[in-house]
Amino acid sequence: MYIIQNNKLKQTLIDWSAKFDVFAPQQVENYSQYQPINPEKELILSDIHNTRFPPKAFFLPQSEVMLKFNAKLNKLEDYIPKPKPRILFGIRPCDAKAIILLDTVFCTEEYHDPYWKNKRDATIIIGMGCNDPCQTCFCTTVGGSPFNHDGLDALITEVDGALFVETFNEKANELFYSFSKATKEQEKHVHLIQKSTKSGMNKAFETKGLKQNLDQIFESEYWTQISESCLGCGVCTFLCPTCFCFDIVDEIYRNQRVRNWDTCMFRVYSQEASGHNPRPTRKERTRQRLMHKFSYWLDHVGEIGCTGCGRCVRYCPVGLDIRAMLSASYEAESEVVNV
Amino acid sequence: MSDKGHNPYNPIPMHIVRAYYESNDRSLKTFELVFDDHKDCVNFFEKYNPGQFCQLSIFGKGEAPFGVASAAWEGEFVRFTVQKLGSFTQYIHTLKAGDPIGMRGPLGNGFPLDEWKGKNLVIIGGGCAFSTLYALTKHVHHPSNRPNFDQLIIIYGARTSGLCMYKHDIQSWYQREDMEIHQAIDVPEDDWLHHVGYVPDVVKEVAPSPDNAVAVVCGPPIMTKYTLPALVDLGFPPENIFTSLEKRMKCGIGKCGRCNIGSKYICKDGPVFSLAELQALPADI
Amino acid sequence: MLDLKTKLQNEMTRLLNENLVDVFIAFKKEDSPLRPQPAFFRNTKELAQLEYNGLCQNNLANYLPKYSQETRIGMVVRGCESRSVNALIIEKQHPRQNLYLVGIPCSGIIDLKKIINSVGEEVTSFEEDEDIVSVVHKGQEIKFNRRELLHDSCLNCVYPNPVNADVMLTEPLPEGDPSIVREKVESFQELSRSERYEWFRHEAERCIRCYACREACPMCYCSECFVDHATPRWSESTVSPAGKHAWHIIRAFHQTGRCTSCGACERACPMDIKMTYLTDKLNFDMYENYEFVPGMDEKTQPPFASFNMDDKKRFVL
Amino acid sequence: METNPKIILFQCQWCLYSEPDQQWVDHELPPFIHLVKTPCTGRINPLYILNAIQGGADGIIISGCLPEKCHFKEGNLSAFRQMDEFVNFLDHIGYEKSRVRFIWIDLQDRGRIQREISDFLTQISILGKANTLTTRIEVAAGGLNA
Repeated sequence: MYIIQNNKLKQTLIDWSAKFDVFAPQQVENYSQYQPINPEKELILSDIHNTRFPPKAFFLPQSEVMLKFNAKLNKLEDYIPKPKPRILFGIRPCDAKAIILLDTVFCTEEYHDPYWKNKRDATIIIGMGCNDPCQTCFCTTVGGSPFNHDGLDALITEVDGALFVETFNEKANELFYSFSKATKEQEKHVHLIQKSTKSGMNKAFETKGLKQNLDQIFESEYWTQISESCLGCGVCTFLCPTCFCFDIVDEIYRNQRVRNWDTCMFRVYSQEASGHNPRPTRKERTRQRLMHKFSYWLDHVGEIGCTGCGRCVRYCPVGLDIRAMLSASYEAESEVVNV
Repeated sequence: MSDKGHNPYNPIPMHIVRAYYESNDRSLKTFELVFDDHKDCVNFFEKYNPGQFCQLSIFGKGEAPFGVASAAWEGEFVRFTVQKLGSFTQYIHTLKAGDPIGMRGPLGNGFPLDEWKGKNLVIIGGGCAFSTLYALTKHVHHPSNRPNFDQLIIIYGARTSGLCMYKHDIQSWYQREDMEIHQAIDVPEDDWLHHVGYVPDVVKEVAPSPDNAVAVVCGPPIMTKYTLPALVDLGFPPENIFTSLEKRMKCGIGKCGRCNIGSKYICKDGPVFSLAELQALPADI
Repeated sequence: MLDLKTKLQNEMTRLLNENLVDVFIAFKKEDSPLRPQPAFFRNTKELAQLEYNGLCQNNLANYLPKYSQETRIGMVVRGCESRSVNALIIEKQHPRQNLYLVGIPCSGIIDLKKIINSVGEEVTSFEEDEDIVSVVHKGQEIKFNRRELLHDSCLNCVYPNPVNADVMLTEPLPEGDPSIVREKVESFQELSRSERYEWFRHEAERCIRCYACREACPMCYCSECFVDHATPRWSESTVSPAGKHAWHIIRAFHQTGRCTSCGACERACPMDIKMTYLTDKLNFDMYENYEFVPGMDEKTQPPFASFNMDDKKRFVL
Repeated sequence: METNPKIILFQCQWCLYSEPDQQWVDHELPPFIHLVKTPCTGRINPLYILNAIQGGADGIIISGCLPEKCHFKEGNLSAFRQMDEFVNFLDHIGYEKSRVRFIWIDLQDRGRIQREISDFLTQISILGKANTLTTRIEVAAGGLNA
């Protein structure tokens, strides 16, 4: 474990930017967002509301060029940019865990998504633990913690104005080797704080048996009830760190094939050319969103596809709360599934 | 399937060698595609299995999935039959022999032919969904594959006689002694010699025996919906009834997340499912 | 406000008991007092969850087109909502006789983001009266001047009173000053061309194309939006500048003569994009050129749905 | 301006010019002017104008029938209302209003369309290439993948 004094941090990041593209949360309008490190801007490391835009965008940009073709629309240029090595600094453990989850989607045994993989390989992720979890966060409920290591190369814990860095691999060690090491007592103290913060968080809903329950109530009236006030916008899914659905479109003005984020909450998401839509109303779409996160993810990789960052709760225009929806699912009456 | 260094979103460069209308109202057109690079061709046929589909790709227009309608032994080409429906298919209908086109595939699981060895095949198709079943039939017809299967019964329905696909070939099937073919149209026509009626009714009429048999059903959702129970009534166990599904797709390799039914992706885990598998999945189609 | 809530509850109890409405659209409490949620009451048992305060930020008229025309809907309406309802009636989205509107003169909607930005999420209680809002944050009571917390569009509000309510729960409030919004539009127009473009570009740049503005807007009820069109593709779905500009321009322009300046689009936006400066301009022009204010009654067609031979007089060339 | 500006001319199909004018518009337009015929000016959706702008047009002319002479009685009037408001709106966010011109032309206005176009070209050449409202060809600084 290394120690960095809070006032030295920014200079360290600026030093790193000689070799890396360094991104850290900085103020944009009223919120914090990952930006290339700017000596004139202040770092925002303790935004309890997290950055508004999820850091998945560093690996799966909202719009990403996949292929380029020439003006005659036939020959294609291979287009897989290799990004410069970069450091994502100050990412929250929930968002980092989301990236690990997304790895299981994009790097499967059969296919490696080269766009995701290249960016992933070029990035060092340094996390920032949450000393003061927000009321809308629920990472501990879905198996995470405010000081989770998953997906991180190093984790920083702030204690009394000093930053304690735990490194988990050689890549991260190389970055921090010049800093002084923390004493055994300090380490103990840091771990104690981590533990007490974690235990201070309440369980937002029961996850045991959640999947079985959701599978059972697939045809239930419950989905109509919870989706009645849903507007059908894409806020929850676009800001979600684990939502990965995308659309592929050709932009003929620029001769590019682009992939854009898409969301199951949109009407046209699953509409077929014949006009048939398997998910015609908000009921089916809301169901797809929740079932995907809390049932299908478990089938695919054995983990819940939600990391409890709470963005969907904070920014839902109608105040729909995924925690309340899931708690209510236990009271829903299951109906016979007919195939 | 594909090697990890390769970009799975990169279409294989192809050319159209033959393009012809399949139906009298010109809504169905068949394209035969050849590979620009022989290596791609070898790669493709190493993996290809009837029942799989490919993403056809036209730069500037997009991509759309189509079932492959040719068997590997037919030659070094890939056949697709395309119904004119949306923006992509409207454009592809304007293409002619010699035009370049991209293709990604083969994608999906295809028919589990190994499991079916030694069994009777009952192939039931409706409309333009018959294309992959045509590929299956062609595959079975090859002298080296034919001994692997016992009886072969085909039931193929279309709305009108003009919409029946692969007419020439199907006509010749009546002469073959190793198979049975039943064609049907929805409404009576003057010089139609075969069945008239909807596919589920024709299935009940033909009543194929469920003994040591598998049934493969491909067709529009409404046909599938009624044919599957009809087969169950005839005594086919759900494990021996297979169907091929479709949904809106983009990536074709289980990443873009839109073609799922429950936790299964049609593009990756399908498109061929047995009725037993489908019964375990939620009704989300 | 307790008084108002009780009155509302009584009215709703009556309507539901006498079976005058099939569904009553109002708000309900959520776990966090900051986020009351639109709710659909079908029986009096559910009324315990009823909530009404300044934090009820959605325009409930948004839900009208989602029900069949035969559904008898009861609804809480504030000034802007009632005008949206009128605009929807003009566009035949719901017949007036199947609506029962319970009017509440509105003293402005509190912008949730303003509270969160100053104190944070951990608010355990929320109280308000005419001038003061007090919240309890981590056990500590914090008081705000209510006006300071109002949403920007409510600061310009001209018509706080419902225009078509079947029953009003409180006395009407004085009308707002129409010159505030006029001055805002005019002062924007006084900026140089490049400054105006820079402003627009800066706002549109943050857009993530989640279409929350569209879905939150009562007037955006098209079953197929122009951005969803596949043939022809009218705008890019890519988050390129052209795509974002096209979305913001056309979305706003489709509101010409229909927008009631409720500000629901801005409140829904997850990226805090300002949008009402666009629709304010359109409303300003509609008033200047045609003396039309959207949604003031349920008959007058908006200017784009009608025409006048006199128009040619304005056309010089 | 170094290169010719790109002009889109929307013409209502009922808006008849005098014979030589129509001949000129149909067959002899300079290549940088693109003719788009519409069933009525009322059919012109603001999206058409925006698409023209985002497609790189420097100027847009919309030509319709005289007020009382619309084939559909009122199409040109409602078109005028919409287009007038739309360009005002674009002007509000910084686009030069004078890049869009709406004209009403009649059979009797011999030579008018040619005069209008040459006048409009002068106007556009003073304004220069359009630089507000990004076209579809441009992407954000650093590209989409930044």
